[in-house]
This record gives sequence, structure tokens and C-alpha cells, in this order.
Amino acid sequence: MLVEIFITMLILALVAAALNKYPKISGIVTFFASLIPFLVVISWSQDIGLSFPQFLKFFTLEKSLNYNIGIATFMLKITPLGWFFLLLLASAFPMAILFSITFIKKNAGGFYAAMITSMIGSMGILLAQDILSFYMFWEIMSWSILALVMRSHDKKAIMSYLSFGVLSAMLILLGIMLLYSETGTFVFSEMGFMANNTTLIALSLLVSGFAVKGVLVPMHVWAPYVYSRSEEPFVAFLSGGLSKLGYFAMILFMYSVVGISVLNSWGTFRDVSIFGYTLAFIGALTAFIGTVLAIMQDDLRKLLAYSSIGQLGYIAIGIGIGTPLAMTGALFQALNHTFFKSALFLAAGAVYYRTGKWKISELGGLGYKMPFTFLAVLFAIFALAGIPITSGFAAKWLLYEAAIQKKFLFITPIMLIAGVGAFLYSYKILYGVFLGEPRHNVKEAPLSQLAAMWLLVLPLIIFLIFPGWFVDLTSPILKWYGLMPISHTPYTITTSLAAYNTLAVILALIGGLILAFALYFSKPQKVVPHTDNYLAGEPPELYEHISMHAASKYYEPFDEVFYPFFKRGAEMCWMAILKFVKILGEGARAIYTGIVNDYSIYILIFFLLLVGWWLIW
Amino acid sequence: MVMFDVPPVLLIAFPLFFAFLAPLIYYLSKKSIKFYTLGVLILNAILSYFLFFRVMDEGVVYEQLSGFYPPVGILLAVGYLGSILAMLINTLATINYVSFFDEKSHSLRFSMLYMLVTASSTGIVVTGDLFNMFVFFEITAVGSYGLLASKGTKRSYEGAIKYIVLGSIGSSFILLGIATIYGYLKTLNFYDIAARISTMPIEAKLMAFTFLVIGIGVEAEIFPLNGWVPDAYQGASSRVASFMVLGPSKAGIYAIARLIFTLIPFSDGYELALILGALTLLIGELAALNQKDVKRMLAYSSIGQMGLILIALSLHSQIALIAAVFLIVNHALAKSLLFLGSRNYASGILKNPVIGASIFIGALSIIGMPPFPGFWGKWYLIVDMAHNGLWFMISVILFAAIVEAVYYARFLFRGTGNEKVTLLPGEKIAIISLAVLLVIIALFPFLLYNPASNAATSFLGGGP
Amino acid sequence: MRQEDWSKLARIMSKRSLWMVHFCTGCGAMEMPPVLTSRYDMERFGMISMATPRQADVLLVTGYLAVKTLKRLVQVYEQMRDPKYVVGFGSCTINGGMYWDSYNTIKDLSKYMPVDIYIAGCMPRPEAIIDAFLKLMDMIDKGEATGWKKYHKYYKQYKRNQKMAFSYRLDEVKDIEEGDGK
Amino acid sequence: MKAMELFSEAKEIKKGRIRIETTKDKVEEMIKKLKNNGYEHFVMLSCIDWIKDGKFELVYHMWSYKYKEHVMISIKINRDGETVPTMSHLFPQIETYEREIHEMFGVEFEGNKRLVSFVLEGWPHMPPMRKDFDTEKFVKEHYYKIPEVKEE
Amino acid sequence: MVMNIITSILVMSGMVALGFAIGMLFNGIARKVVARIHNRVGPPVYQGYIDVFKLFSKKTNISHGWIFDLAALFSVGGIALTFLFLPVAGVSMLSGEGDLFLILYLIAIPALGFALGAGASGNPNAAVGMMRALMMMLAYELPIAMVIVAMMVYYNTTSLAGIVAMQSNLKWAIGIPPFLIGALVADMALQGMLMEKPFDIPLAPHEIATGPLVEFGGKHLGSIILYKMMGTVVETTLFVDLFLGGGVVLNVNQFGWFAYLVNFIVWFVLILVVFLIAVIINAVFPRFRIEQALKFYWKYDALVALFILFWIFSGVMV
Repeated sequence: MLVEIFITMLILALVAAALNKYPKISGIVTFFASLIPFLVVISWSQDIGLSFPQFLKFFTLEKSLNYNIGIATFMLKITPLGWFFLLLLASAFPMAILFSITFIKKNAGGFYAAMITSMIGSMGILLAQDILSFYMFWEIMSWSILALVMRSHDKKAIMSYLSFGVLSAMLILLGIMLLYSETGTFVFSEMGFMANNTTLIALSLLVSGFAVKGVLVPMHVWAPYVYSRSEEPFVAFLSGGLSKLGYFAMILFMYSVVGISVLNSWGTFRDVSIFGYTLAFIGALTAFIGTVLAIMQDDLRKLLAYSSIGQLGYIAIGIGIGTPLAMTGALFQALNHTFFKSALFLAAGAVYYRTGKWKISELGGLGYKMPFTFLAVLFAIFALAGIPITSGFAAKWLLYEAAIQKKFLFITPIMLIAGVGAFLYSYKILYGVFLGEPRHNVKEAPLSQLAAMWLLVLPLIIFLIFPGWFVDLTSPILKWYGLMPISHTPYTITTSLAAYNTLAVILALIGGLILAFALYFSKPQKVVPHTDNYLAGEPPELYEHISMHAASKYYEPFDEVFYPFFKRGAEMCWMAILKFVKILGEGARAIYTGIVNDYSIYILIFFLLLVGWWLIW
Repeated sequence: MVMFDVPPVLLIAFPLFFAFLAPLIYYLSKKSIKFYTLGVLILNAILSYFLFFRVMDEGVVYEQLSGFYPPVGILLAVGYLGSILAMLINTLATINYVSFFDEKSHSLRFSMLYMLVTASSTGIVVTGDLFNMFVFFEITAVGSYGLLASKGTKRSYEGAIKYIVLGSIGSSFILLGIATIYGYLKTLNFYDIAARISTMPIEAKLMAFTFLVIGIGVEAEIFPLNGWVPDAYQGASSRVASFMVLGPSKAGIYAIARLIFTLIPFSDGYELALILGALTLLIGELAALNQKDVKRMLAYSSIGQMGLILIALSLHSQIALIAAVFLIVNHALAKSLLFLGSRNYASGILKNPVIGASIFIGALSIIGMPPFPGFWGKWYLIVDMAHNGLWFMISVILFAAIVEAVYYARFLFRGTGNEKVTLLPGEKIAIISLAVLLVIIALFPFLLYNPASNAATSFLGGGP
Repeated sequence: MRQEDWSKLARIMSKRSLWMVHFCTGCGAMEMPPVLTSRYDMERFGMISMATPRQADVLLVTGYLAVKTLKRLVQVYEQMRDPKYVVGFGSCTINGGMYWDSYNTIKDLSKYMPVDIYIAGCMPRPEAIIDAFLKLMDMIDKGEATGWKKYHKYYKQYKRNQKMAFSYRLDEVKDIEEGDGK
Repeated sequence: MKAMELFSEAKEIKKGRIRIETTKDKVEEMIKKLKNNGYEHFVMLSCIDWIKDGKFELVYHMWSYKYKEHVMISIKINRDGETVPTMSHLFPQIETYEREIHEMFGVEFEGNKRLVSFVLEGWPHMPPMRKDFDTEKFVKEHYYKIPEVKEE
Repeated sequence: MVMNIITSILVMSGMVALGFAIGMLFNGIARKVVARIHNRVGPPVYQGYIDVFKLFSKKTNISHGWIFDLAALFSVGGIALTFLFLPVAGVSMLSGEGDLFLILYLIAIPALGFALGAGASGNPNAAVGMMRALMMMLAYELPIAMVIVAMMVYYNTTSLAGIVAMQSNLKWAIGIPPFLIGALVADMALQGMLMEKPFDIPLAPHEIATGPLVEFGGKHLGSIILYKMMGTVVETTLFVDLFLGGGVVLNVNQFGWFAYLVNFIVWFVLILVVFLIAVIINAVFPRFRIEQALKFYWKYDALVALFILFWIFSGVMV
């Protein structure tokens, strides 16, 4: 059955590609194909110990599958961890497709086919139980992403994605080969580990390879280019969905394959393995650097890209700490990020669809023109910034608690300050795009785009009220790792340090709003247009050519202070390495002089060297 | 499956005979020469299939020629690898010939040379006799000079002359090696030599090995004997370069394999091959990184691939040899595809997505991305190295793969988007068929795995 | 009845919390700093200066007004929230003062917007200013400072006069569009 | 004393102040020459209405920080409709002076693209600085005729 | 059960009302104190009540659309919500249901609502002011986050009520040497939080016409001013809870209602003192430019905070 599902999706990908001339029909076909993974996830829910409503279960699937292709066997099996991440991807994927039905117009067939292929690869990764199938599906996913990135026709994006994609693939290959040579088996479950340096090196290589997909500093250089130049539905899925695969793989290899006891045997720091601590620190650094760079951007997509980097850093923190609290927080952050970042990228696409502009300084005042898009963005941004009006806060709270529980004195302030930094760039999006002076007379986004955004925002609101449901969702994973699920009721989470009661927050907020309403409706009001502003008495109608929108260079003092520190970033280091390799290449090229005499002399020298070798030997 | 037992000699004799018959056909009808050549190549390819299946059925096929018994007489010994390569060379030569189909002035000499080189390359991989192999090498080389020069530009002549010079040096070294062996052992039969090589004095053995490595190394594009490669490939037309990659160079690497496995197997030989392979790989890939000219870049990349194959051979283990077979097949398919597509620009990819996808597949396979054969080759190679703990070499290979990815990306996306694409229909057919072959092997890797596994066993046992 | 009590309370409160916006056109601007600072300290009456007309209750016109300036002044006045009061400083706002024969200076501010209280002098001293404000507070308390109501009521006439001034022609101004300037 | 050396028609009216009377077609050349010889500051452009002669006198004031000299280049044009070429390409600030003089005296400057209203927005009458414009009469007929707001 | 809920709702409403009342009173006190320092008479201390009443009694109210109105709603609602999560004089209303992290993020709700309204007004001054306000927030948040984290680790709880409880019996955090320095650091940060000079560049009335407030008037301005006034109470209470034991001097279980009374009085005095320090600094300082403020907080204040972190770090390791 599982094989048939893969084949069905592949066939639907081909059908979508064949319908290249009819983008909408192709999109609808792909939308149906994109629902398959979601149905698969639901039908597996009972197998991993969750009670989902029975009527949602459309078909029964085998839990594991060994598929022989003649020279190798692919072992696939659903695990709680894989199920959870598949849930994220399978929910974000249909929304991206739904959005693209109206968004993608050129060469739609190729787009949809590549999207489905990337989803197939992701499913394979999440189900893989051995090194070979893991690596193969990883590469299928990576290369279908490349096909999508290529659609941008942007050399920088393609080259940076390609170089880093291959770098990551090679790091992963090296890592898994080391693991294989240590254990002599391909199958994850049969690997028994010794706590030696080889495993440490292997794990470091693997994690740095996955860090490319998970955009951790300093492997993040490709992301801003790719995120800012490709088509929005794809970027939404890439940032919201596919980047999670890096973190899935980190958890898989750190805690399933290698195991916590081996991690701890390399040394611990306050009961957290040094390996995990380093990862957490890199995560915190990523959160900070991503945030600061996001504040400096003017391109809406680049801002979102850097903010994505910053938010993904939190997941790495949680994975690094590795306590039940931290793992729940990391998974929660992964879920939130999937939904809010997909929604934000889709909203950016909707804005572009209507206005044709990406620069924040050229947009403005769309909040009244596209109110539903604005509200979706507002909720997504609440989640991003961790305002306790969406579930975004609960995730960050869990991570903070986990860090304090382990007495991490230096990581926590960095996390906090990155959280505050998120307010800055969030407001830049809100003000620059949706508030302020209206400049475009546009309509609301099309229905399919709105539906996609709102369906993504909805879970954020649900999990705000019931964070306990989320903890239920993750408890199979924690149990699988032998950790105790954190104590909770549907709307409270309790830790050893404090408690968080969402119901109290919501009720108090409602109470506060009632009070504010009472004050607010005490007097009638009239609405004036935006041109009726106090501008030191200067009538704005005299100055039509001057823009009153202050969004260009919005955080200029901030840029002035921070730019000197971020001038020489990771990108320059990578460029230096590239330059060094190029110099090597020049040297290699210089050997081939094009003069036949030289070549003859090479042969002679080689002959003499060999003879010399034999003589010495 | 086997319809009739194909004698291996037919594979060589058939095209040779028809090659010499070609002037007659040309005299009768100038236009039909290309159909004639194509027909011969197709027939030969079909013969090679039969031979392949025969070998798969019966194991190694021996055939004595001219009535003398070995070790005096000439022996043809078609092993598993030989039959795979014979099939590969003949099939791909046929496909590649399709790309020449649209040329207006289809000269007699070209057709003859083409058949000649095909036949002699096949000869190298099916022979069981050292001197015989030398003769075929000479024929291959002479034919290749002509083919490389066939473009008729200054550059192509220059490249061909460089090849002639280096090829002559190589030939003389081979001859020296043969002489050394013959002087001590009084035989040129592979089996005979292999059986009695231990009786040779060590100095003579080393001397013979050195001479032969250098001589064959020129053909097999091993650093530092491969000076002719970039110039010759750059000068030749892309289709000829494609043919060179799939034919003579594969025969050369087969000869190297025979040398280090059958003829003079000793541990330092493997070590030397490993070092040479690594050097060839690194220098080839690094040189390709900055290369602007596409054909020259592909030539450097070819060098790198040869190094990779040599590394695989030098590990002399079952899995590594399987990897080597995969890499050889992958290189023959994908690199000739890329050479054929080297005139296609990024804009062409957009205009013709099928061609674009084919070239993309070729590049992916060369870089070693799953599920294409290049991946399986590298995978098995790295698995074997991981077994042996050759971490440094693994790093070198992976580093080379990154470099490869970078310059292939440049290759795929080069051009400003305004170039006129002038791929001929024949070239397109050839490109697509090669891509289809790659996909078939990608989907059904066991088709290649099982013969490769047999070949590896046979080679490790000292057979062909 | 209750409504009336309510508005009475509102008047008492707002007279003790007059927030001003200066429209500093002439030399009157020089007289304001001493009024605000330690020597005369207007804040003891709850009066502070505000930066924008949106927040302010009192508009101070501190000197002569060119026609071009009047345009801006009208805009600022209309941006203020009701109830709002206008204080005219010095003889320039009353009859043009020393600019009585200038071709570009308006002569009587009350033709263009309702002035609740004028302060005579060229310029008035801080004591006079404080006295005027105390008067204004009295007027607010008694409900006499009704300039803003007048502006709404005779909006057409004010607009006509403003247009006449702005266009430097009397004959071209005919009809004013409907509206009460709220 | 630099300007005295540069131009033969220059007259020193008192110490450090030099007056040059010339015609409008030579002005550009002279300003250029002065600019290149240390008179880097264009102070202002003024206009005088010689109503009896029927002339406007335009005076270009320039100042040299090096020589501490004030040079006044004076030209006379007819009051009725004679145009003057703009000098705003030599010193950008001249554009604003020309704009003002255009508004106040009605002098047309050829080539100045920004002769829009400056202080008087939408002034429909005779330029007010001309001596034949009767200010008092205008004030009486305009400002005093604007009616009071009548309370009904 | 029902009675309990009603009682707690009544208590909470009463506390919110008290908070607003104290906030308005503080506004008057601040103006009076500044006036006295300037050698002026100054307004009466009840001036805050008059101003708020006047603003809500304005006849016309001008809005710039529904997003603009959100500002008024979220700022008052959000600050009331935040106040409920603070332990005030040992009375923990909802502070058991959330912790210090929650409070730090809850403070952002009114600020964000306010920012939405300011942005929606379309006035460039508002945007510039909001930019400065957000940057100021980023600036002071770093030192205060470091100090708070140090305290959390020291007391091994993230709950503010827990921290207050740990300081009972007058074992105030300010008596512990690292937190004495921490209190100074936090007081500097408080100056920025309250937007008092030298960190009042976000408002800067003479420069950008009160920045975010530029388009607010009438009931909108009234709401915002209520939020600001309550904000002073919330922020000073936060400071007092962290460093001065929340003003708890008597044990409630031991002394009953009398303890509540005394605690409330002590709490009021303490927040007044903290507030007056800020006001007095405000009265005598000029203002920093925003990048100067950022550099001040991140260079000097944060450096001292880092020193505290290392201090605690060494203790925790032992």
C-alpha cells in the first residue's frame, strides 16, 4: 500500500507536468495529490498511539515496509518522530499548492511536478530506517528543490543553493559512512555505538550537514538568496516545511541512532551533553544573527528569510538541550514555524501578486485594502514574535524554561534579546507593508490564496488555547525516547519552575479588552482619510510628489550601529574558501600548458620518479 | 535468451571488414555511406549483446585464432567486464554515430576511421594477448588521430598532433614493456604471463610494470601522462570528443585494470594506482573549476572521472570493483551525453525542456546524485573505503564532488540567454537516448549490478 | 438633567487642563517661553504646550498672518478636536497692526476663524497672557467660549472668507460646498 | 582690486565695493569669469524699479572671500516685457532669486523652469513690488471688503 | 466555586482600578516634582485625573480607521492584563498562572497595539517615533534580560510570585551583592522602559511632535495616556517585585488584614520611590540620541550585567 502511495504521487506528478499548458487544472490535480500525505498521516495516527477520530481514517496502512530494488533494500517504517514531522509537512504542503493555483502561471507543470517530488523525498526521509534510503531520499528532496530554485533564473540563488546542497550532501555522506564503518550495518536499529571519537566526528559531520537545510549559522548563507528569489509558494514550503527535515534528521541521529548515553559520554555540562550544549549555543547565535540581519533588510522576502533563520535557531536550542521540556519546546517551535512562516511567505506572495513589489519601502497602506491578508499576517506575526495571542509564545516559553532549568546563563539572554529583536522586524513588516500611507489601489487577494493563509493561521490559534493538545501530540515521541512527557492539562503546562495557564491569559485579555471597549465606546468618532495628517500645518495636497511613508531605511540608526559588526559575515568566509579553491584550480590548470614538450617532459619525469621509487624500495 | 554463440572475433572482424569495404560503397553511392556505417554499427552492437549474454551464461569465453594453441597463438578471452565494455562501446558508438547523421559532407575517411576505432576499442577489451592488445592500441590511436583532426580547424590539428606525439611515446613504452616481458618469459599470453610472472626477477617485473603503466596511462588519461587530453578534446568537435570518451578511453582503463589485476599484481602497484588516481581526480576537478571553455572543462572533468575509476580499481576488492564498473558505465554514458550537449546553452534548456532535463540528468549522474548510476558507483566506492578506513581518500572524493557540482552548475547555467541553439536533430536523438539509458540503469540498477558483481569476482580471481 | 451635569463637570475639568498648540508666526512666540517657565509657570493652571493640534485644546495665534500662513492655520484649526479655543495675540491679529497696509497680511483674524479671546498689545506681556488665559478659563466654566460651535454654525461664511483671502479676489468666490467643518 | 583688473568698465564706488554696469548679453560671461577668479559666493540678485526711466535694474551681487570684495553687476532692461536669460546654471541658488523677482516684479527669466509662485500663492494681480501697484488701495478694496461673519 | 470566581473577579477589577488610580496619581506627582526641581509651583497632584477626564470628554474623536482603533483597545486591555499577572504587595492575582517570561511578553501586547495604531495613522512622525521606541526596547531589554536570568537561576524559579516568596522575611534581593549591582543596572533599564530622560527620544515632542502619539487625540489619546500611566505602575512594581521583595514586610498568615494594609502601604512607598528616582533623573538630564542610547545600554549597562552573570555563574558552578 505504501509503495502504491509513492507511485500514485509520482504518477500525479507526471500528470501535473503533462498539464503544463493548463496551470489551473494542473494545480488542482496537484492539490489532490498533496492531500494524500495528509491522509496518510491521519491514518497512521493510531499506530503511534494517538487517538484521532475514526472517521478521519480513510485507509489502513502498513507500519513498515521493506522494499527490495534488487541490489539494496529500502527499509521504511513510521516512527512517532517521523509521524510528527510528516504531519507538519503534510499540512503545509497542500496550503502551498492551494496558494499556487492562482499564483503560478508560467511553466506550472514543472513547478508542480518538482513540488510533488520534493514531498515524496521528504516522506521517504521521514520514514527511512536505514542509511541508504535516508540518503537517497534526502538527495531526491534536495535535487527537486534545486529544480524549483532553478525556476528563479537567478545565478546567485542557484549557485549558492547548489554549492551548499552538495556540501551538505557530502558532509552527510561522510558522516553516515563513518557510522557505517563503526557499526558495520546500514540499518539504524541495528547500530550499537561505542562512545569513541569516530562517532563524535561522524555526528558532528552529520549535524553540520543537516544544519545546511536547517539554516544554522554559518551554513545559512544560501538561504537569503534562495528564499528571496524563488516563487513564494515554494519558498513557503521550503522554509515552513522542508527546513524542518534538517532538525528531524538532527533529532534522529542524535537521539535515536547514536543515543543520549553516547552523547553524554563525551562529557556533560550541567547534565546536558557538551555536544548538545554546543548545538544549543550555535542555535542561540543563529537566532541572534538572523534577527539582527532581518532588521536590516528592505526586501520583504529577504527579511522573512533572515527571520526564518532566526526562528529556526530556537529549534536547535531545544534539540541541543534535549530535556523533555526542551524537546517539547523545539517540536512546538517547529510546528509554529511551519505554520506562521508558511503563512507569512504566502502573504508576501499575495502582496506581490496584487502590487508587483517586493521592497518594503515601496509598499504601504495595504492593511485597509487587503484586510484579511493583513489579519492573517498579524496573527502569523504574533506567533513569530511570541506574543501570547497565538501559540507562538508557548513554544518559546518552553524553551526559556528548559534553558533556565538547566541554568544556562548565557544562552537565555541571547534568546530573549533575539525575541525582542523579532518585534523590530515584525513591526517593519506591519508598518512598511500594511500600515501607513496607502500607495496602491488594489483588491483583496484571490480566494485560494486567502484560504491557504487562513488555514495555516488557524492551528496557531487552536494551539494557543490548548497547548496541552500539542503536548499530547508529542508525548509518543518523548515516550519513544524514554523521556517523561511534561505535565499538562489541555490549557496549562506546568514545569518545575513555573506554570503557564493559557485560559487565564485569554480570560484576562478578554476582561482587559472589555474594559477598553467600555472606555472606547464612550464617545462616537469619525474616520478621516490618511491625507488628513498633522504635518506641521503643511497641506499634503501640495506635496503629492513627496511620499509620507517612512519605511525606507526604517531602522537606520540600528543599521549604523550594527553594520560594522556584520559587515564581515559568514558569507565572506565562505567566499574566501571558494577563492582559495579557485586559486588551487588555477594552479591545476597551469599544469596543462598546452605545449607538447612539457607534456613529454612530464612523462619523462614520471618515468624517472617511478624508477626512483622502485630503486629506493 | 542466447540465440547463437557469437564468436568474439566476429566483433572485431566484422567492422574491420566492412570498414575496408566502405570505399566500394562510397564509390557506388556517396549518400548511402552513412546508412551503411550505421547499419554496420547496429549489427555489431547486436553481436555484442549476444556476446554479453553468452558470457553471462557460460562464463569467460575463449577463442583461439589462426589455428595455433596458446601460448603461441593469439587468444581472445572475453570476461564479464570485457563483455560489458564491448556491449557498452558498441552501443554507445552506434548512438553517438546518430549525432553525425546530419553532417552534409559525410566523408568516407570519417566513416572508415569511426568503424576502425570502434572495432579496435572492442578488440582491446576482448583480447587475451598482450601483443594483440598493443596492436589494437595502435589502431585505436591512429584512428583517433584522424577523428580528432576531422574537424579541420587549426585547433583540432594541434590537438591531434599533441596526441600523436604523446601517443607515440606511449606506444613505444608499451612496446618496451612487452619486450621486457617477452625477453624473460618468452610469452605474450595474459594467462601465461600471469602464471609465470613470479619467476621474473623483481627488477624486470618493476621495469615492465613501469613501461606498461606509462604506455597505457597515456591512453587511459592518467595524470601526468594526459597532457594531450584537454587540447585534443577542446580542438575536436563535441561529437568526436564524445566518441573518444566512450570508446578509446574506456578501452584504456580496461587495459590498466588488466595490467594491475592480471598481469603484474603486487601491492605497490595498487598503492601507486591509488596515489595516481587521487592525483588525477584532484587535478582534473580543480582544473575544471575555473575553466571557461566548455569542452576543455569537460575534458578536465573526464580526467577527474578517470582518476576516480582508477581509485576504485586500486582498492582491489569486490565492492570497489563493482563501483568501478558502475563508474565506467556512468562516465561513458553521462560524459558523452554532456559532450554532445556542450553546445546547448541555458536558454536552450528553457526552449527544449526534454533536452534540458537530459543534460541535467547527465550532470547529476556525473556528480553522483541518486538514483543515477554515478551515485551507485560513488556509494559502493565510499562504502568500501569506509570498510578500509581510507578517510582521507573519502574526503578527497567528496571534496572533488563539491567542486564538480559547482562547475557543472556553471556549465548548466552558462550563457546570457540570447544564444542561438544549434543542436542538430541527430544530436538531440543521441542525447535523449543516452539519458534514457541513464534513467533505465537508475531505475533498475541490478541490471548492471549482477554482471558487475560477476566481473569483480572474475577479476579478483585473476581472470579477464 | 444628568447630561447637563455631566457637561458641566466636563467644562470644569477641561478648564483646568488646557493643552495649547502654538502657531508661532510673529514676535509673540518670544513671549511664550517666560510664561511657560519658572518665572510665570503656566503649568500651575494645568496648562502645558502640546506638539500637535490633535492633542491640543487651545490654538495660540502669536502674531501677524500672511495669506499663505493662514492656509496652514486653518488646516491646523480644523485638525483640532472639539471643544477647541483660539487665542489671538497682539494687534496684528486684531487689525493687522503695523502691517495694516501690507498687500499680503490679513487684517482681522476673526473674519476667518472664531477667536475666543484677543490679547491687546504689541506684543502683550506674560502677565497679560496669563490674565487672558484666566479669562478664558472663566469663559469655559460659564460656557461662553463657544467659538468652535460658531465655526460649525457659520462654516459657509468662514469658508467663503477664507477663499476670498486665499484667492486675493472678492468677485470669484461664489458658492461654498456644504459642510460644517466637524 | 581683482575685479578692477578683470574688467575695464568696473568702478570702485567705495572700498571693497565694485560696481560694473553692463548689458544683459554680457552678464553670463562676467559671472563665469568672476566665478573662476575667486568670487565663489553669489550673494543675491536684486531688482529696482526705475519707473520714470521705464527700466528695471537687475543687480547681481558677488562676494570673494579671498579678496574681501563685493562686486555688483548691474544691468538695465525695459519694464515692459523684456526677458532676461537665466543664470541658474551657474549658481543653483539664482533660481530662487529669479523666482522671487518674477513674482514680485514680473520679470521673465528665459530658461528658468521653476517660475512658479513663491510667497504669494495664486496672486492674480499686478506684481506687488512694482511702483505702479497701489498697496493701500488694494488693501482697502480687498481685505477691508471681506465681510464679517454675520451671526444670524 | 461560583462565589470564589466572583470574588476573585471583584478583587482583580478592584486591583486594576487601583492600578489606574495610582498611575494617574503618579503622573501628577511626577509633574509636581519636576516643577519643584525647576523652581516652579507646578500643577496639583490630581492633575492626571483631570487630564484623563478631559480627554475622554472631548466632543469629537478622529480616527484613522479600524486598525487605528486597535491601538486604544489593545493598549488599555493589554496593560490591565499585564498588571493582573504581577504579584502586587504579595497579592498574587494571576501570577501563579504565568511567570516572568510571560510578563515580559505580555508587556509587548499593549506596546504592539499602540504601535499598530501609530503606524495606521499614516503620519511619518509616528513611524519614526515607533522605530525609536522599538529600538529603545531592544536596547534596554538586553541588560534587564541578563539581570532577570541571573535572578531566575539564583532563585531557581521563573515565577515572579516565586521570586517574591523567596524574598519574604525581608531577605530582599537587593541585599545580595550581585543583585545590588543588578538593581542599579535594572534601574537604568527602567529609565528607558518608562521613557524618561535621558531615554525619551521616542517621544521627543520638539523634534518629531511626540512621535507615535502625533495623531492621537481625545479618547484615543486618553487610552494611550492611561496605558502609559498604568505602565509606570506595572514597570515599577516589576522592579519592586524583583529587587525589593514586592514590598512584602509582614506575613499575611500571621497578621491577617493588617499585614495586607501594611504591605500595600510599603509597596506604594517603594514604587513611588523607584518612580521618583526616575523622575528626578528625568528632570535634570538632556536626552540621548537613539544610537547613543543603544550604545549606552549595550556597552556599559550590559557589561555590568555580564559581570553579574559571571558572578552568578561561578556560584552556580560551585
